[in-house]
Amino acid sequence: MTQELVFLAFASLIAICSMMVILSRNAVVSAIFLVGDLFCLAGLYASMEAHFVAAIQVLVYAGAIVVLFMFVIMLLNLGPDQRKHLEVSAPEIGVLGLTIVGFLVIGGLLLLGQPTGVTGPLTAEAIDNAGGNTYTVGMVLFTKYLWPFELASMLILLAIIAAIVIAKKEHIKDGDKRRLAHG
Amino acid sequence: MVSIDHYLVLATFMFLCGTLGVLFRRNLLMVLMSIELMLNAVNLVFVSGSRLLGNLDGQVMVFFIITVAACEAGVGLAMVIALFRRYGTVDTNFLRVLRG
Amino acid sequence: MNFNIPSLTAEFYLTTSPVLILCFGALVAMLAGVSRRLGGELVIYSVLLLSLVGALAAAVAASPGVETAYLSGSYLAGVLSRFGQVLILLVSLIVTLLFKATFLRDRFFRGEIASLFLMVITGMLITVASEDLVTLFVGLELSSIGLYALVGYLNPSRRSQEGAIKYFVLGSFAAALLLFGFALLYVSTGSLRLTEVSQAVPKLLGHNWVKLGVVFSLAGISFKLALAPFHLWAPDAYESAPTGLTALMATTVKAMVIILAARFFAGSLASVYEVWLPALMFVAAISMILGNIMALVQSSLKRMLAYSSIAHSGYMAIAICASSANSGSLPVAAVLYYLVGYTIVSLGAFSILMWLENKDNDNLLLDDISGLSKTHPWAAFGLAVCMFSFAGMPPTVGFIGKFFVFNSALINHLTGLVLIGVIGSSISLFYYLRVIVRMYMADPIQLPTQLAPKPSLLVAVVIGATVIANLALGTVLPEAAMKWMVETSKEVAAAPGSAEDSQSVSH
Amino acid sequence: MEFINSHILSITTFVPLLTAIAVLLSPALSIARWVSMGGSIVAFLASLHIWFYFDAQTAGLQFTEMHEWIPSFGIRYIMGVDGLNLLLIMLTTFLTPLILLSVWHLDDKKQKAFLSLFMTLECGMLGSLVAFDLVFFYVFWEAMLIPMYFIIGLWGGKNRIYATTKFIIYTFVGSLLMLAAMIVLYVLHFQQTGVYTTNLLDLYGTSAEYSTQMWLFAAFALAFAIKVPMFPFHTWLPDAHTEAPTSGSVILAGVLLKLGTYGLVRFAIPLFPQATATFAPVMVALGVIGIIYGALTAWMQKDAKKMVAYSSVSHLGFVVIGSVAVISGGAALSAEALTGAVYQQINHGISTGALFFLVGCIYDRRHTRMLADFGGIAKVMPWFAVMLIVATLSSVGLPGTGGFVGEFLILLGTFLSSPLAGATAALGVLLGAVYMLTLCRKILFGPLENEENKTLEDLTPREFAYLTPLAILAVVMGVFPNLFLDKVRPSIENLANNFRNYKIVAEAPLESNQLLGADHKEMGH
Amino acid sequence: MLFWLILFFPLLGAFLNGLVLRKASPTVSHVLGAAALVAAFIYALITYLQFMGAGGQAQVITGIDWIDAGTFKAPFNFILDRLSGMMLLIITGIGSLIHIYAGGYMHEEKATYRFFSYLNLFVFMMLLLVLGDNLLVMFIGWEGVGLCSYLLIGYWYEDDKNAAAGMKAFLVNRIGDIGFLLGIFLTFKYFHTISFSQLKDMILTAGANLNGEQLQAIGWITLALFVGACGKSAQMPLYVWLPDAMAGPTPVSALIHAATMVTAGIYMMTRLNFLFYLAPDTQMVVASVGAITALFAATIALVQYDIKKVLAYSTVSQLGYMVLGCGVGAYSAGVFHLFTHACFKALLFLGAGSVIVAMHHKQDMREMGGLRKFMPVTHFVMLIGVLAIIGFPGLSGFFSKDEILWRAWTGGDSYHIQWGLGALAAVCTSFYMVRLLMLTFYGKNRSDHHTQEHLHETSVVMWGPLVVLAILSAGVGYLNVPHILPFPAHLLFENYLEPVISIPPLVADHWHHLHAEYPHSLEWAIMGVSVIGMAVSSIFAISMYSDGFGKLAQSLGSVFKSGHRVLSNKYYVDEFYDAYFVTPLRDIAQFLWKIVDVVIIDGIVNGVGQACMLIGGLSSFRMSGSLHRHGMVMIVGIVCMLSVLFF
Repeated sequence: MTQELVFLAFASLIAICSMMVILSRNAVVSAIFLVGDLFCLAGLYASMEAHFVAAIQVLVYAGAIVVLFMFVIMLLNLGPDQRKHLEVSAPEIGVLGLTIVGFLVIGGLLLLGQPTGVTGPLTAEAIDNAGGNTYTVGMVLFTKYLWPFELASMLILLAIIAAIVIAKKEHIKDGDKRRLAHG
Repeated sequence: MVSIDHYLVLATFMFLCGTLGVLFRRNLLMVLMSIELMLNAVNLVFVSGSRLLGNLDGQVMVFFIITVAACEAGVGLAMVIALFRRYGTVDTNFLRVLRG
Repeated sequence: MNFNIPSLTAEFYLTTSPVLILCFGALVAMLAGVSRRLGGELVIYSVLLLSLVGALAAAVAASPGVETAYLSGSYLAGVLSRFGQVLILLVSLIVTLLFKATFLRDRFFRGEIASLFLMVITGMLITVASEDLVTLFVGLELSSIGLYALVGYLNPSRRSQEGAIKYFVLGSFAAALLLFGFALLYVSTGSLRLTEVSQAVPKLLGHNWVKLGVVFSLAGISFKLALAPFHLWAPDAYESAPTGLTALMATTVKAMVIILAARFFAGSLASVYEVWLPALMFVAAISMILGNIMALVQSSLKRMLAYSSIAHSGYMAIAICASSANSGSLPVAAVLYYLVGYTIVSLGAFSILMWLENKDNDNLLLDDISGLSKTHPWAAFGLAVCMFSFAGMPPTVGFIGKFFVFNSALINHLTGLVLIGVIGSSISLFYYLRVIVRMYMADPIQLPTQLAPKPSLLVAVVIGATVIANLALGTVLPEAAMKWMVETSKEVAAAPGSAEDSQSVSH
Repeated sequence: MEFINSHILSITTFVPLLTAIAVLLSPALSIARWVSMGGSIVAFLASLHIWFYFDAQTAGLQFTEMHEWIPSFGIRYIMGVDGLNLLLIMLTTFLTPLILLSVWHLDDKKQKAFLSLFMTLECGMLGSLVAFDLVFFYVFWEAMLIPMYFIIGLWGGKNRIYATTKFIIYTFVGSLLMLAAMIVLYVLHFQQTGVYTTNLLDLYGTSAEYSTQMWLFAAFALAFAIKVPMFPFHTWLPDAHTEAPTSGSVILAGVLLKLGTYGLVRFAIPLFPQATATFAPVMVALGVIGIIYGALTAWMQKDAKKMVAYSSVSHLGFVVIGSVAVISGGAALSAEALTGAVYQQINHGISTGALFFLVGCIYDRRHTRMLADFGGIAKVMPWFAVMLIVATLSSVGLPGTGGFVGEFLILLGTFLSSPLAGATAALGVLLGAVYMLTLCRKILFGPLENEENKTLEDLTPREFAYLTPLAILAVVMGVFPNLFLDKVRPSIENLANNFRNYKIVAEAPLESNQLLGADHKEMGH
Repeated sequence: MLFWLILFFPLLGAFLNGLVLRKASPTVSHVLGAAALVAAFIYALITYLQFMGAGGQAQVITGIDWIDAGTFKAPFNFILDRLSGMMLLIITGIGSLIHIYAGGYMHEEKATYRFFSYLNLFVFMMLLLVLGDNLLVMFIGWEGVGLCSYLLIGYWYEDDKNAAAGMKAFLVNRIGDIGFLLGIFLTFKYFHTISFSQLKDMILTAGANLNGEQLQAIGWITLALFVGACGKSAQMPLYVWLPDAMAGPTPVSALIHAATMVTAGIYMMTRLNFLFYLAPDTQMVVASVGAITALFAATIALVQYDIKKVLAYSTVSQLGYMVLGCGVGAYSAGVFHLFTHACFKALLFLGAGSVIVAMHHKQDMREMGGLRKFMPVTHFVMLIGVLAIIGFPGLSGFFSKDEILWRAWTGGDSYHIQWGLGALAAVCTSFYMVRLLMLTFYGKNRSDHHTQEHLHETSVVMWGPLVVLAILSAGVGYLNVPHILPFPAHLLFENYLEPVISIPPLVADHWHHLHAEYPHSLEWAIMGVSVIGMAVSSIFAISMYSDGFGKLAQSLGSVFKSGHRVLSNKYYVDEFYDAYFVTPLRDIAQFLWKIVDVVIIDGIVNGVGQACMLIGGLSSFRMSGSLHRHGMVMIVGIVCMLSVLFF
């Protein structure tokens, strides 16, 4: 029962926050709702006994990524969106409807599917016995997923270099004038 | 008992929100945040799946997804800054040169 | 609870050496780039060449003849991986060489760019040699994120910046879709390893999670392969990127994803083709139609080639479709042949464009090549060969490739797709011919910017080699090449042997 | 000798290609001319060798040559000659030197490229005539389009780009469908025998379900119908002809179109006999419509070349109906009509080739082809008049010229097959005379009023040199048709009587047959 | 072998004149051309005499194979029998005379190599036509003579009218030729041979064994062949080319359009008489067409002013008689008329040609008159010719025409109408021929001063042949004198042709019944009617035109104004054809080209291309540009994939 209540609380918060993220006019507000979203998710993870993931969710996601967002928002000093209405054309409204209906159908289809009954050895008890979630995740990460883990370091390095390359102040030429005229 | 279905539906809803954000928000920062939302929906599926299935691959995957999300956010925000430097705005409507 | 702690043997380092060499090269390039003295063009150039050649040699030499999975499928060494890695490395090497001859040389041969470039290649090598969705995803992102940056900021301009942002946003969006698919597959099968997925899936036939997972995965893969309707990034990215990178994207990314798709659909999910076949047929058909039709109205050559590459992805997807149950390795061999042909022809076409471009005009329009046969007869000739090959006219490799693809499709009764392919090819001939018409049958237009006068020796050699390879694969070599492809593709169907069993120790 | 006999077809086919390369490499145009002429004459001599050593007693395939090409797919390099392609090979090698002669005087910068393309084209045509492997054939069939495309596109008239694009795309569409049908046939053959092969001789035995056959036949027939071109698919032809240079028109009308009818006879009919019997009325109807339609539209043309172009539509309608004249309730083809069709292909090549040459002669002098610009030319160009009248008469099928023999046999056979079709097609004989005589009259006769025409020079020796052989041949073929028919008779009778289960055997056993069979199955199956 | 030389000489002449000696003077051309014919005539004569000496049995001369395809065989075989032998003599004989004459007629031309080349070629083709042993060799000649006719009519091609006339002749003939071709096809389909001799054997020996299908086929065969004959022999409704063909030089008119080529139809029907006998319906058609043509053309000739046009319509009319003869089964009578007509019509044409030369190529009779004084020889031979054609008793036309009319009357009750038409035509014939004679040679000269000064008799080259022809015209009639007339030898010609005319056993009874004896009085009566009609109309004509266009002529003309107008416009047949056949055809052709070809077919072809471009433009416009649009397209794609997969 507790679990249901926890889920209900977090799920409704997540739903509200998610909606607010995309609906709020101000990017700062969106970012704050995103943080809320991430915290609630972390709560859900914790309720599923995925402690390690819950922790890095808070540390990395909320603590680093969203902060980065906030930082950029502040840096750019963006005000709220000036548009009164969403500027959408008729086909775009069609797509909007189609997307919503599509995902309703997807949700329905997912509900129709039942768990396949595949179970692995790492049930909650097994994990507890083995030394807890973080320990086991670590073991999996450094045995089975050693290779991608090492590569992830390359990925981060790449991202750093890429960010430097991109954000480096450089004279940007106008490019192809003829092409601009075409556009 | 909270079943996997609940998590899936919640994830789908988040994913939908993220999708709509990508499709309809003209602010590039909002678009990036929406993508984060989508990735989080995926994470939710993975974690709930991991619990359901009794293996930890899903949680490991979440770890990698968070890494990638961080990288993407870094690169994306760098692009936002570059864009802003050039146009003084982060509105995607200005990205209209390439077409046809 | 037992965990297999992998013992990283010499054999492992040897087999993964292409990746390691490239990583090392990337680090060296990055560090060299920091220093003013060491960061010269020549040093970076040598680092690039050395690491690429080294990786190439390693890839050729180190791969075992039998497909072996290391680290529970994270690294898959075998003939198909070697094929993909060699192809990617060769193309990268050629692109590097070509960059040396273009006006972008001083930009390209800088430490940070070179290390990005090498890491992109690394990502591709990882992806083609992996059957583990986690590694695969990391590899994909490694190559994608690097490309986002390179496309936009190797030679920054308003155009390339816009292209990069679009490419980045859509790429991330597609990555999310792909991940959603992976997640659903994981939820239904309980594994992130393709061989295990393929073992689990036949029991789950008709399960909605699997189907949805496949649909979303397919969407992500289609995006990378630029299959319509997930293709719209391609024209923007191709057009805005420096041409050398366009060549890289058009060929290596395609090669990477085709091999991935072959593993995914023709390998793991072949037995449950009902799940993905209709959807893949749909995207293949749409790609062939839309790609060709939209290419008709393009005025920029690179943009036209982008749409054409969409259509070509469609043709390759036909062969993937054909690899449904019991069709064996022939369709995969056909798609690999097509891929090689397409790679050669694209390289040829893009290298000619690279020759002709210069600082003031890095996006050639049809008008620019008007009367090219009079000013640059050899460029015109080479481009004409490429165009006929793209269109699938004999005696070029384009024809043989198309023949093999149609052949494998018709063996599997995909008549409708072949008909659409035929219609698409017919349409495509028109825009390919338009290039030839402009080059040969129109007079030069007086332009504000001049085309580069003469190719450097390197470019000429590359173009000559592609033309010769093109014609040779269209006339005398198909048999030999096809035999090789068949050998290569045999692995797709078979489950790989595991290297862990013998090498792991118990915890 | 042994070597020559066993490689004569390769020699004939590839000497032009080598010549094309040599032409490109030759340092000066004057040398290039001689090289190309030499190459084309060597090809002609080689084909004469075939002609003289051809065994007219057998319907089998002669001078066969076979090498493996893509054995994993059962695709081979197979060449051979029988009665159905012998004459066309001769026509091709015979016309080429004449055409080269007709462009001897041209000396613009691109001329070397022209000669090279032209020799490549000859290689393509010969290759598709002698190939006996579907894919091998297809390679030549398509590759041939490229040089023709450039010939029209680079040396054509004002609207050349439209014309040449239309030409190539039209043909390409049909060809691709044919390619698909070829592969389906190949798969069917595999399912029946377990052997992957595109060897035509093996595929003749493949039986397909009726409905499949219909589709396959339709695809093949469409490709060939476009090439021929048959009635509703003909509109590329007038454009291509009008825009093409004289030499291009001659080879287009002379040989290229024949490949369509040749393809019908060689591939579509014997491969899909049941479908042939079913489709025959449709083909005949379209052929007859083409005959009359082509004639009527030709009559209305104001441009001499366009008129000749439309006349091709009409004339090839005859060849088509001759090829599919089924008799005895679909059990056999009319041997008479088939003979006529094979013969008429050659006649049309000769007479229409001559007509295009002649139109070219006056175009060279006046730079116009509008009928209204001429009149009374016979007075200043009497020899031109003689040649034009001979060509016209051959074209309208006057007895004593080759055209008559062909048309008569076709009409006879068609009449035996379907009196109504025969009688209607016979109207084409009348309408043919209507427009051809109109052409003659408007160019040759009437008052010589235009000042520019009064100073026209009669045929030059060079023009004589390439027109006379055609004129002589037109008459010889009319008076001594048996010279030619004797060679082709066994093949034609074999096809006509046995098209329901057609077989040709290779006179010399095809080598490397051991590769047929089991080891291809491993191709992933 | 002599036989081959007959064919060879004209061909050689044509070749030398046409291709080798193009720079030669007119004299050389003339001598060469005429010599070739004379040589051919000599060899023909020798061959003929040998042939008759050997008993006159038909023989087949085997030549090389020609066409050999499937079961179809058409060798170059030739048949020499009494019919072809006779034709051989007529063609080479009269041909020689005309060739000789032509030298005089064409002496003003600078280069006549073309003329004599065509003329020789014509003779060669005509010989092929009559000698061929199968329908196809005959067809070579059949079309070959048409070609020469085309070339010769358009000989003076610089006048567009002449070229047009030549073309018209060729095309109208081709309509007939299609009929001929269909006849060949049918013959081969039902009898598997097209050889005359084999066909004849088959029909005659098969006797009553011919099955119904074959008999029915014979009906169609003969009808189809008759269409061919209509074209070549200028019968209704295909006669229209012949009057126009007078645009050619007059010797051509004499040789081709009077003596030889136009009789090919009659020759062919006679050659195949055994088939026509088996097709009574066709015979009825043949006879009717012949009779109607005879009268129809004769009425037109009544009011023509062009001397050659009168003769042209007269030729059509006379050909009608011959066809009538064939139609009533009197093939020998038809052929006999062919023979006599060849003589006198050649004579008349050549005479007219002399007049035309003398008149400086003016052909309008209204400008002639009184030429008797200037051209006595010409006048005399023309007189004989006219008398012969109008059937003046004792001259050749009398015998031949009378025989046809008599056989028409006795051909059965149903043929009385045809007889009536023929008799009426005879009346007309005498009127217009006498009118021609009167207007040309009698009365005052109406030409202008300049012409009058130069009027003189022609050279001996021209009048020599005329005299020979005049003698023939007067004399040959006696070869076939009817029984009722007192003469030592009756019906020589009919007996001569007896072996050729072979009534198949199946219908023999019917024909023997018809040939049962008729009372002599009837025959006298028939003959009397003709002679009286001839006399009356001649006298009427003499009185009308004794001095040019007298009052009588003018008042008649004004009384029957509309009739006159119709006649002088030739019943508006040309206009009718133009309005109802040529123009609609032209409109259809224009429609096919301008609408069907350019708009519809090409429109579809180009439309597909343009539609692709349009779709491409639209979709690239709608889809691309905005980042969000790209994403939307992707989502739509996913939805589509889902629906493909799930629904």
